[in-house]
Order: sequence, then C-alpha cells, then structure tokens
Amino acid sequence: MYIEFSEEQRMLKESAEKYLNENYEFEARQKIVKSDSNYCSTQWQTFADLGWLAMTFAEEAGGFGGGALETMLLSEQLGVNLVVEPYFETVVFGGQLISAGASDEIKSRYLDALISGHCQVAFAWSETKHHHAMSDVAMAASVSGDSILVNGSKTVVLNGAAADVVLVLLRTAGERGQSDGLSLVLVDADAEGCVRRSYKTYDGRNAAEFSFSNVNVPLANVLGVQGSAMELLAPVVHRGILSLCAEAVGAMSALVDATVDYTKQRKQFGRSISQFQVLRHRMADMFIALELCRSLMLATAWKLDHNDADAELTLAALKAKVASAGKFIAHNAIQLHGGIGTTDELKIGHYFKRIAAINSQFGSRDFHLARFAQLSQK
Amino acid sequence: MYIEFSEEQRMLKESAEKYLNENYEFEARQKIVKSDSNYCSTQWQTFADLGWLAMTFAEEAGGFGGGALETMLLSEQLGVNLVVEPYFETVVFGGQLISAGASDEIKSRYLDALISGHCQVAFAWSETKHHHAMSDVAMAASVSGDSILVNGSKTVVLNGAAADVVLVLLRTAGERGQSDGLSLVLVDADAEGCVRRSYKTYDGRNAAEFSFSNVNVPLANVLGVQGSAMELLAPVVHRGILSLCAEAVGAMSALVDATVDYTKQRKQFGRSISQFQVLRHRMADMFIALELCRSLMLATAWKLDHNDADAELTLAALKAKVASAGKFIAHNAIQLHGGIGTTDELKIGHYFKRIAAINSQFGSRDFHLARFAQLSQK
Amino acid sequence: MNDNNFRAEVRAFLQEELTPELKRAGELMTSVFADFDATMAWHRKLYQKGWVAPDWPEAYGGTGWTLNQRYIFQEECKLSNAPALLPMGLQMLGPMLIHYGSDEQKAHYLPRLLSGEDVWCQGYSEPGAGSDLASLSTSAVRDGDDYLINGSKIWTSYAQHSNKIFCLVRTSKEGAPQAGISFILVDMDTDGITVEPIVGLDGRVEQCQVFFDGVRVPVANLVGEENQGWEVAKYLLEFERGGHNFTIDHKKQMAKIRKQASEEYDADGYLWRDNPVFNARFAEVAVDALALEYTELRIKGALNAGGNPGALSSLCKIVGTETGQRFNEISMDILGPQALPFQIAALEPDFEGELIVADYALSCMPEYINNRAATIYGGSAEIQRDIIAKRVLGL
Amino acid sequence: MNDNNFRAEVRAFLQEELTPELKRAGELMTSVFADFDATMAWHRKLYQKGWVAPDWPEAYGGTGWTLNQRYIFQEECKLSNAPALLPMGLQMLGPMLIHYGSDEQKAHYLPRLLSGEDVWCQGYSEPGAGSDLASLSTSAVRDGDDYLINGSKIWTSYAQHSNKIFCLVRTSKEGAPQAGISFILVDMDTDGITVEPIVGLDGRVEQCQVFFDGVRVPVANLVGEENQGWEVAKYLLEFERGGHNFTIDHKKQMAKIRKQASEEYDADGYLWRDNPVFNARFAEVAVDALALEYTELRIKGALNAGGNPGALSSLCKIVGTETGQRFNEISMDILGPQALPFQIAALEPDFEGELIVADYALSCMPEYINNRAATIYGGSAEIQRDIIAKRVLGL
Repeated sequence: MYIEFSEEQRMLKESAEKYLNENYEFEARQKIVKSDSNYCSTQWQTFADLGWLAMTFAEEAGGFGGGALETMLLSEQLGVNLVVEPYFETVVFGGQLISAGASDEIKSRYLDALISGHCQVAFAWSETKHHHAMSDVAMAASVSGDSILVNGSKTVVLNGAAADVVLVLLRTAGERGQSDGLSLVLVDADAEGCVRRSYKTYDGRNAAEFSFSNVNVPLANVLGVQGSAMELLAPVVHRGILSLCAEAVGAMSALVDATVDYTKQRKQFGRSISQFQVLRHRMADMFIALELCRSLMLATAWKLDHNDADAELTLAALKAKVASAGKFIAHNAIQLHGGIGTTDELKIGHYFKRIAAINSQFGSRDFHLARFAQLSQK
Repeated sequence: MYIEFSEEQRMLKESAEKYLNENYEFEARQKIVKSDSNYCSTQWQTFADLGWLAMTFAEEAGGFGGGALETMLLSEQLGVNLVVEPYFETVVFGGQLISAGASDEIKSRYLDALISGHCQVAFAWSETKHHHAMSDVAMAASVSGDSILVNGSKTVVLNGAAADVVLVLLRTAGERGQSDGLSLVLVDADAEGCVRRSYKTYDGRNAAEFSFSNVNVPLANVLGVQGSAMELLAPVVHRGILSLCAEAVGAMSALVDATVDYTKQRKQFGRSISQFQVLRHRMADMFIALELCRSLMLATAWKLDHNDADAELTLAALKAKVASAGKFIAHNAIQLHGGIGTTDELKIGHYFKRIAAINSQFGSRDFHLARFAQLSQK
Repeated sequence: MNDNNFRAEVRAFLQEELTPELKRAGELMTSVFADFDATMAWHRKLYQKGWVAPDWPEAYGGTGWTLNQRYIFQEECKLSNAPALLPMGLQMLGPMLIHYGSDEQKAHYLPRLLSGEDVWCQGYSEPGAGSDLASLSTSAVRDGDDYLINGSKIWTSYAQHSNKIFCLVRTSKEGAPQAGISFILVDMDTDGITVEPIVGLDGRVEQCQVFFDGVRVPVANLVGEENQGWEVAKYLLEFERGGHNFTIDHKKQMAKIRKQASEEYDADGYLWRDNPVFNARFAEVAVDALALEYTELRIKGALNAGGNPGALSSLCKIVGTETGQRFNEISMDILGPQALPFQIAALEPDFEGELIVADYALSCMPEYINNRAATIYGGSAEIQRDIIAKRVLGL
Repeated sequence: MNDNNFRAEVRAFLQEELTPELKRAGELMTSVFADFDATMAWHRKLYQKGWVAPDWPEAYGGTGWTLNQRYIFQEECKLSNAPALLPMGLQMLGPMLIHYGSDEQKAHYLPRLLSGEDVWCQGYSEPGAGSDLASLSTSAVRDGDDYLINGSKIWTSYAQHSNKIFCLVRTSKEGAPQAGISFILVDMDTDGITVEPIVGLDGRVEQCQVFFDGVRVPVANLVGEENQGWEVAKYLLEFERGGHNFTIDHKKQMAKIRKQASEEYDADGYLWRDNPVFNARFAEVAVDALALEYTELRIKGALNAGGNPGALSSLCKIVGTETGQRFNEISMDILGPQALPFQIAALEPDFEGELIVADYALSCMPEYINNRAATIYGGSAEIQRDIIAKRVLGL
C-alpha cells in the first residue's frame, strides 16, 4: 500500500486550500455561522462552480469519478477552514445515496440539481434515545400498492433545516435491532404531513426534528431495494465516516499549528510559554496523535478505493483513534491557550466544538473499538 | 468517617517501621531473597516475638484483637521494606481462615503454632487457565463417611514451598462457576498423595504446584461449613485484598521517595534532572496517584472494621486504583531512574516486581472496576 | 445539635424556601455560576435566615456551625439544586476583609455584602497576566488622596452584574514583580470604567473584560498597605483553591450520568447501564471521584484537628477538575447527537417553550464546554503540579 | 523478482535452515537479544547464504535488495522466530565504518564482522552520561602512537560475548562538550579491560559495565578525525533509531495475546477473547499499533522516494516502544498469577525439563520487565519528545 496522489488529486487539494484560505477565513466563517441560516449560498454556489460537489460522482452522472481519496482530501481542507456548509450531509451522504440507489428519474430530478448547488439533502435515521446504530431504528411505514405511508419522527437530522429532500430510514419489515427490513425513502421536505422544527447546533451547523404524519410517498421513492437499505448504506456510511474523520484531522492539524504559534508568542514568567518543557512535550504528543490519525486516514481512503479486505477494520481504527486524539488535541489546545481559548472570539474553541460534534456521530470510540475487535477476530 | 489511630495502632506502626528499617534494609532483604528458601526463619521468629503474627487474632485465641486497620498498618510497612516472609499467606489468609472456620481441636493444633511462628500456611485455589475467580474452581473431591478423598491439582500456590499446611479450595457440590458447593479443606502438606513442585516467584517469594492423588483427609478438616466455603472466605479475602493493597501503597510511597531523592542527585545536561519540568510534573502525578490510593486504603480499613455497607465497594475501588496507580508509579520510577532502575542492584525494580505480583492476584483492575460498577448500581 | 438533626433542619428550610424556579436555576447551571437573578433571590433568602455566610466568623455574620455542619449545609444545598451563591464576595473578599481590612472597611462593606446590596467581582487577571499573575500591569498612580487607575482586567466573572470590583493593581515598578502590587476596592460606577462582555464558547456571557481609563479611587479604598497586595492576593487564592468540595459536584454529575444511562440505549439496543465497557469506563472515573471524596475527608479531618490542608488542596484542585471533565466526556458519549442541538433560551430558568431534547441532555454540551475552563482558572492544572513538585516534594 | 516470489524464496530458505533449536531461541527472546550461541549460529548461516547484511551496500557485502525486499526479509525472519542478529556490528558499526572508516579499516573489519569472527559491542553510555551523552568522561590521552584510555562504559549489551568494542572517548576538554569526543575501535582482550556483568531485573545478564584502566590502543584505531567523534556518533544514533520496524514486533506480541486470550479464562469463566472489556482494552492498543504500521509505511514510502524519515522516526520510537509496553501489560492481566513462577532455566533454548506454566506464559513477566528499558535506551521517550518539539514543531 503506497499512497501517491495523482496530479488531479494534488490540484484538488491545492485549489481547495487556496480558495478556502482566501475566502473562508475565520471571520468570514463566523459571519456565516451567526447568520439566520448559518449557511452561505454564495459559498455553496462557488463550491459547485469549483466542481467540488461533482467530484465524487460518476462521469455519466455529471461527476468526475472521484473516490474516497478525493472525499478525504476535500473534507480535510473543509475541516481546516471549519466550513459549515453541508458538504458532508448533502454530497457525501445524500448525493451518494441517491446516486447509488435511486431510479434514473429521481436521479435526473435531484442529482443534477444537487451537483449544480440547487438541492440540499438530509439523512434522517436517529430516533430519540436510540441514535447509536442504524439497525436500532423502530419507525415503521406501511406499504400498500404503489405507495408508502410514513408515520413517526426522527431526531437531530443534520442539515434538516436547509434540506429540500430528506432520506428517511424506516422499517418496512423486521424489528428494532435487525439490519434486515430497513428501507430508505426519499421524502420531499415540504410534503404534506411532514413537519420540521429547525434549530442550530453547537458546532455552528443546522439540524431539525422531523415528524411525519400520514405522509404519502410513491414506492418509486425507495432508494435501493426495499427492506435492504443497509446494503445500500454500508459503502456510503464508510465513506461518510472517512469524510468526518478527515474533517477532524483537518481541524486537529489547524489546532496543533495554532497552538504552536500561540505558545511561541505568549509570554508568562518572563519567557515564551513554548519554553516550558511540559508544554513542549504536550505539543509533541498532540503532533503524535495527529500523525497517527493521518496515517490511518490515508490507509482507510486507499483501502476503500481498492476494496481492500481490511478497509472496514482500518476505518473502525480510524474513527476510534480520531475520537481519542481529537479530544486530546482539542482539550490541550484550549488548555495551552488558557482563558482566551474558551471564548467565542478565537477559532480554537470552534474546532473543539466541531470535533466534539464529529465524535458524537456514527458511533463513539468504544463502538468502533468493539467493531475493530470483532473484525480482528475474523 | 474520621480515622484516628489509637495509641496501640500508632505504636504498632512505629515499632514496625523502626524494626524493619534497622533490620530489614535492602541488602539484608536481597540476602534472604537469594537464599535457597528465600525466607528467613530468624526474621519470622522476631515477627512472632514482636507480636505481629498474633496482632489480628482474638484475645481468646492468643491474639491482640486487631482488625483491618492493624492489618493495613503492618502490611504497609512490610511493603515499604519489601519483606518477603509470608505474612500475607500465613497470617492474613491462613491464620484468619483457620481462626474463623476450624474446630477447636484444629485451632489448638495449628493456630497456636502459627502465632508462635512455627507453622506456615498456603491457600490453594487457582487452577490452570482458571485463576481469576474463586468460584471458577473445578477440582472436585468425594466425601464418604468421615473422610474426603482429594484428587486434582492447584497452580501457583503462594508460600506453597514453605507451607506445612495447605488450605485447599475444592468442590464438594455444584459446577465450575458456582459459588455454592465449594469447601475449604485443611490438608497436611506432607500427607500421602500430596506432591508439590516448589519454585521461586519473580517477586522474590516462593510458591508451588500441588497435585493430589487420593489424599485422604478427615471430614473434620473442612473449615467452615461444607459446601459453603465462600461465606467463610469472603471476609478473609476482603481483608486479604486490603493487606495486599496496603503493601502496594507502602511500595509506592517508597518509590516516590526514592525517585524524588534520585532526581535531585542525578545530573544531566548540567543540572539535576529534578529541574526538568516534565519530570517534576511526572513526580507530582506519582504523588497524586499515591495519595488517592492512600485515601481509599484508609477508608476501606475503616469500613471493614465498622462493617460499613460500602466496605466492598470501597475495596473494589481500592484494588482497581492500586492496579493503575501502582503501575504508573512503578513504571515511572524506573523511567526516571533510567538504566540503573532496570538492574537487580537497585531496590526500584524489586518494588516494581512486587507491585506487578500484587496486581496479578485476586482480580485485575477490570475485574474490580466491574465489581465496583455492579455494587454502585445497587 | 447532632449532625442528623442539623441535616433535617437544613432540609426543612430548603423544602420551604427553595421554590421550583430557584431549583430550576440550580438544575440549569452549566458552570459554577447560576442565573444571576435567581442567585441573588436565593442569596437574600439565606441572608434573612442568617445562613448566607456559614464560613465567616460568627462575629461578622457567620453561623457558628462546625466544619461538618458547613459541609452538610453545602451538600444539601447542592443536592437539592439550590443555585450557587456568588463566591467572589462571600468566599473571597469577605474572609480577606475580615483578615486585612480596617475597622471602617469591615463596618462598611461586610453588611452590604451579606445583604446582597453589594455585588462584587474580582479584578485579578489581565490579558498579559494569567497564570503569571505577578506580572500584572494595570497601574494605580497616587494623585493627592486618590489613585488614578489605568489598564484592564479580564475573565471578570459577572462584572456585568456587579456594582463593586476588588482589584490587584501595580503601585510600584521597583523590586520583584510581586513587591509593587496593591489591593484596592473600586466602585463600578466610577467614571472611566467600561465593561465589555466576553461571549463564551457556549454562546453565553459569564465573563467580561473591564477597562480602566483614568479611574479615580480614594486612597482609603486600599486594603492593607500600599505595595503589600501580593500578600492579600495569596491569602485569597488559598481561599479560592481550598474552599471547594468537588465531591458534591461529582455526585451530581454521577447522578445525571446514571439517569442518562438508565434511559438511553447503546448501539446494540441495550440500556447503557447494561453495557460492560461503558460500566468500566464510568467506574474508572467514579473510582477517582471516590478516592477524592476520602481525600477531602482526610483534609477535613486535618482541619478539624486544627491542621492545614497544605498541598493536598492542589491535589484536590487537579483531581477534582480533571475528574469532572472526564464525567462530562462520558455524558457526551452516551448522548451522541442528542448533545448537539443549540437551545440557549431553554437554559434560562423562566423558559416555557418546548425542549428539543431530553432535559438531561439539554445542558450536556455547554457543561462539557464550560468545564474545560476548570483546569485553567483558579491556578491552572500546570501551576498546581508545579506547586506540588515544589512545596510537597521539595523539588 | 516480484515481492511475492521474493517472499517465497525467503520462506523456503527459512524452512530449510531455521532448525527447531534456532526457532526456540527466537521464541524465547524476552528482549531484543536472543541466546548468544543461537544468534551466532544463525548469523553464520545467513553469512554463508550472503544474507547477513541486507542493509549494507552490495559492494561491501550487502544483498542489493530493494527497501521492500529488506522489509519482507525482516518480517519473515521475525514471524518465523529466527533469533535476532546482534545489531551493534551489523546495524550500527558497519554502516558507520562504510561511511567514515578508512580503506584499511573497511578492508580489515567489515569481512570479519560479516563472517561473525568479530563480535562487537557498543561503548557509549557512562554512569554519569546517559541521556546526556555529550558529558561523557572516559578519556583517551595521546601517548606516542597510542591512546591511553581510562574510565568506564555502562549498559554495554553482550560485552561478555564480544571480542571488540567501539567507543566514544574524550580526547579534549576544550570547547563545547561535544567538541572533544573521538570514536575509537578497541580489542576487548587488550590489557586493562575488565568486564563486569550487570544482573537485570529478570535475573539474567545482558548488559555489562566495561572498565578501562590504562588501556593502550593504537591511534590507527580512530575512526574519523580526532575530536570529530560526535559527528560519527550522531550518524550512528540515527541508524539506531530509524532502523527498527516496530510493527513486526507488535504483530508477534498480538499473536501471543490472541493465543493467550483464546486459551485462558476470565473471572466469569469465559475465554478472554469473549470478554468485551478485554476486547476494548486490547483494541485500544492494537489501534495504535495499526496507526504506527501505516506510519512506518508512510516513512518507507518517503524513503523509497528518496526522502528522509525526519522526525517521524522519533514518533515511531515513542509509539513503538510505548505500544509494546502496553501489550506487555495486557498479557500480564490475562495471565494473572500464572506470570509469577520464576523458571529462568526454561528460557534457555536447550532446556529439556518440565515447564511450570504454559509456554505462552513463560516469558510474559521477563518480557514485561525487560521492555521497561525500551523507553530508556536509544534515546529515552523524554529525549524523543524534546526532539519532536524542537525539530518538528520548531519550539
């Protein structure tokens, strides 16, 4: 496994870095976060124009055929710049699910709009008190004839406030806890009977609570095979977790850099605090934690792109390591900045909140350690 | 819960400290460890003469009526001086079991001898591949008439090489894993059919593998009630774990002191290594770990003596904390001593080995954390 | 009165006086501070009962309780979710004035502090002087019977609600940095003072920066001698550090975690409380909390016997704050995405709208966020370890 | 040849030449060193095959393999339990002589090193100069065509088996401590040399203290210029630090743990491998080992591309050694009291007696003990973090 970036990949990385560093500085970001929608449509349109939204779709669908490595490269830079626009929700999840599971008709209706920046998607799966595993979904829908009647509610649907379309994971057979029997249904967010309560999240993004009462959806809106949603979901979730982890790695590397810079400038007891050995070693440990995550991230991207047998194992290791390393780095970035690190004014704390939000999604450290252990024993 | 030591308790502590510091210095200890039996009968006789062996037995049995607090005080000092004589095995376990469970006849035969320093005891419970819980005992014995026929084997029986008498935990009913059905039988180590293979242990003590083939033991040798050994064992095991932990605390405090002293003297890069902030903080953390153990140790002793409802919970916390703190302190004591800390010549590594041995007995950190969690939920 | 009777009396009082609104304010605390209005309402009730300053000598308005009774009172208040009183006046300035203040200062300030008429904030840290407090540069220059104060103070908690501030100021640049510091009392409505709120990471304002631009303060407001302020400040820092019982906070955190763990489900669809790995993680932290509880008892025992907590108070500060932070992380793990909704209005005690997530999830993220500061303020975890290395281990 | 074919060739060779006795010596390693006789027997077999120094340039006896092939060879050797060769000559001195040695030195020493005729040990550390190597004081004073060496070296691994030692000695006290150091080759049978074994905590001898009392060594034995030894030593330390692949060691440790966990029972009577808390603990460490594996691959990629491992080798040293130590602790937890029996004779490859405990338990405690030194030698964990802070982070 040797990872070498292609010319195109290097260009993607450089262009994302250049564009965001020039146009998505922390002040600009905070202005977006404090706006009503905490979302900037101009930025989003530019992302579309730069081809970022199209990057990972097949060429026949209007994309550039990029894979996990491209997703990783872009996500990492989005993490560095703390971008709040819903690339993860709309493209990595929404777009990939539609692309992999929808009929041509639905694709042409939604995917083209998505790639050109005109359609926002949310993936609604978690339920109150049950939000750690997708198989732990109880919300059921009854199928009759050509349509599905959707009832129930979903909690903390990320990008739910902005979504035009919601992909709802629900049960058309089986019982809570079973992987079989789940179906993924595309629901128009403005459909009759679909009610949402929108709000912001601590990491400066948006979400919503959704409740569905007798929402009538055509059977053609089922993505993939009815009752077999997990098969459709698995590869998308894998790449999604990679994307989140890459974002975290971007945030961590920004934190390490910022902390190194700050401690060189900050003087206490007559010298730069970077001269205190305890802080030097702390930063060395932050660097180590970051680089270990980076190694796992690169390996995971490569393995996902190559359908390597160990891809899932490596992914579990990555998510688990990002959880502990992310906390370690974020906590210590704040600690070494002191009081100023706990304020809204500095970017430090916003990285910390984004890392916390990433850790809260798609399985805790212990969840992925257990998965890792299970896959290791095979 | 306020712990105040009585005049007698203070005297016990002071006399143990004084005697051992004068007569059980590290060089003297190493001479004993390197002898064939790694056991010094002169020392043991002095322990008896000083009343240490009698300390925790009832006055009518020839003791001084001491409890958990006395056991703790003495054990801690034995830990400071790395005493290898089998106080733990013979007195805390053997003596207490005989005292609590034996008939008057057996008591008069063995307990008097034990208190006067003339009887060594071992407690044989662990079995190959099963050595983490006493209920996990399979070795079975058949009872017929007035006698028990003992067959099977026991592994790593501490003090087994020196023991005159072995207390064998075996099953007279029930199945492996059940607490009920276990019986504790006193077996003469020289009984026909009882074969032992003696050896030293890494922490400078002795042990043996025992195999029993058709060893005929009178039913009167059953301690406590046949089939209910766990009831007899529980309080003894509790005090035993406290004793081991107190020994560990003694070892840890000796390590903290020695490391502080050494780093003040050792010069590297033109100054005492105690001037390096990373090492200063490491030692502060060692001190913190030690004092947290000490607090739990004192509370456990008090609660055991007062039959407090939380005694078992606190004991589980103590054993778990000693496991992590003991390793943390021992590892760093070696690390801060550098190469010299890894040699047989310095006492540092011998504390490390004793702490490792203590951690290996009567349940790992995770075992006691699980026990703690279970008792917390009650 | 024996301790049990005393506890019963405290409970009866709390039952009577602690209204649901006040309790809600206590429940919704996401840092060491509660809603200001609720805090002062509770302050006034305790004042009327004569229980507002149990730690003060009886002669100055204390209760005359034993150390144990004071502990019981604190415990009962916290466990019944009374909003925490502001520590700046009652726990920091009060004892300091009693020790160092002139008779006039005591007579003037202490009663107003007890009654709640004066609300004090603390002006110590500066943008350039955090852990290295002695390097502070806010200057007080003598001008007739006044000082003219210029500079600024930062991390001044609840300055926006306070009418008084006690400050460390530089009155001399001679000698060691510590030597030229004085301690002075300032009216917040004096000309030249501006208060600028600092928005925290949770989106709310607890702290401020206070600017002094030619602020004129009578020399009589000096506490102790000119240039002797460091002595006073050190005394006060000891009070800040030694005065906290972390165990009670930990017990509240643990109760909350237990509630979460018995209502939320893990990835396998079992209650978290039945997940062995969760139980091991939680137990690890709870064991440290228990060890700290008994360490606090050892200190209490030493204090009762007339001794000094000594450097064990640095140990308690380190373990108390770090353990609290670890509990926050455990809650975050249980709640997962439920911790994300940002519903700032629901953290006000008078909120009457609908909660987005369960009540026990509402304050999880802001607590996690705000508690990061616990290892920074009041002597950072690094400073405390320096203290242990130097003062306890003699390194 | 492609890598798969190469691997097959290596395996075939190992199958043929690695006798059960040699394998046993590899299995019984409880540190980086194997039984000396077995080590040298294996050394000679590899020498005959021409594979004893794959890392050397082909011109001097290397194999001409690619980096990948060298890695495969190392991996196959370790996984099939070949005893580890002594690194002092092959990995440290050899490359250094090739780089700095005179033609005469190369011609004389390299072939004898390859054949195993010379066994080298390393004379760097001194009782007063451990991490601070530059403060060494063993002196070499010029006397005609000789140096007279006085002083002592410590932690000299396998000095008791060596006939040669390479030393750093002080030839000048002028200037910075680094400036007056020279690098010299010494015959162990020169008059005035005494070797005193150091007993390790596991009860065995791997290291020695070597005393020099007026030892006369020809000036021709100097490598490089007088007083330029620090340069040479630094080059050599890089080799010591960068040359280790921790992943292979970790894989062996993990395989052993998996074996233990699938044969030993926990307190509830289940196999450890079915205990979720154990699995979580093991996974925590295994995740770090995996992260290190891919970091080593990143380094290998950089090396292949002609780059430099840079400070990532300090990272590998830290994570590699600390992860190994954590694996040791996991084995200790599984084995409990089974780790205690001290059966030193059974660790010799020719032992024919009966084992007290299972084979996989035999070396658990001595491995745990000996591995504590891994974070001390070859640049302690503290020194490595200093290096990262300074060289990588620019602090």
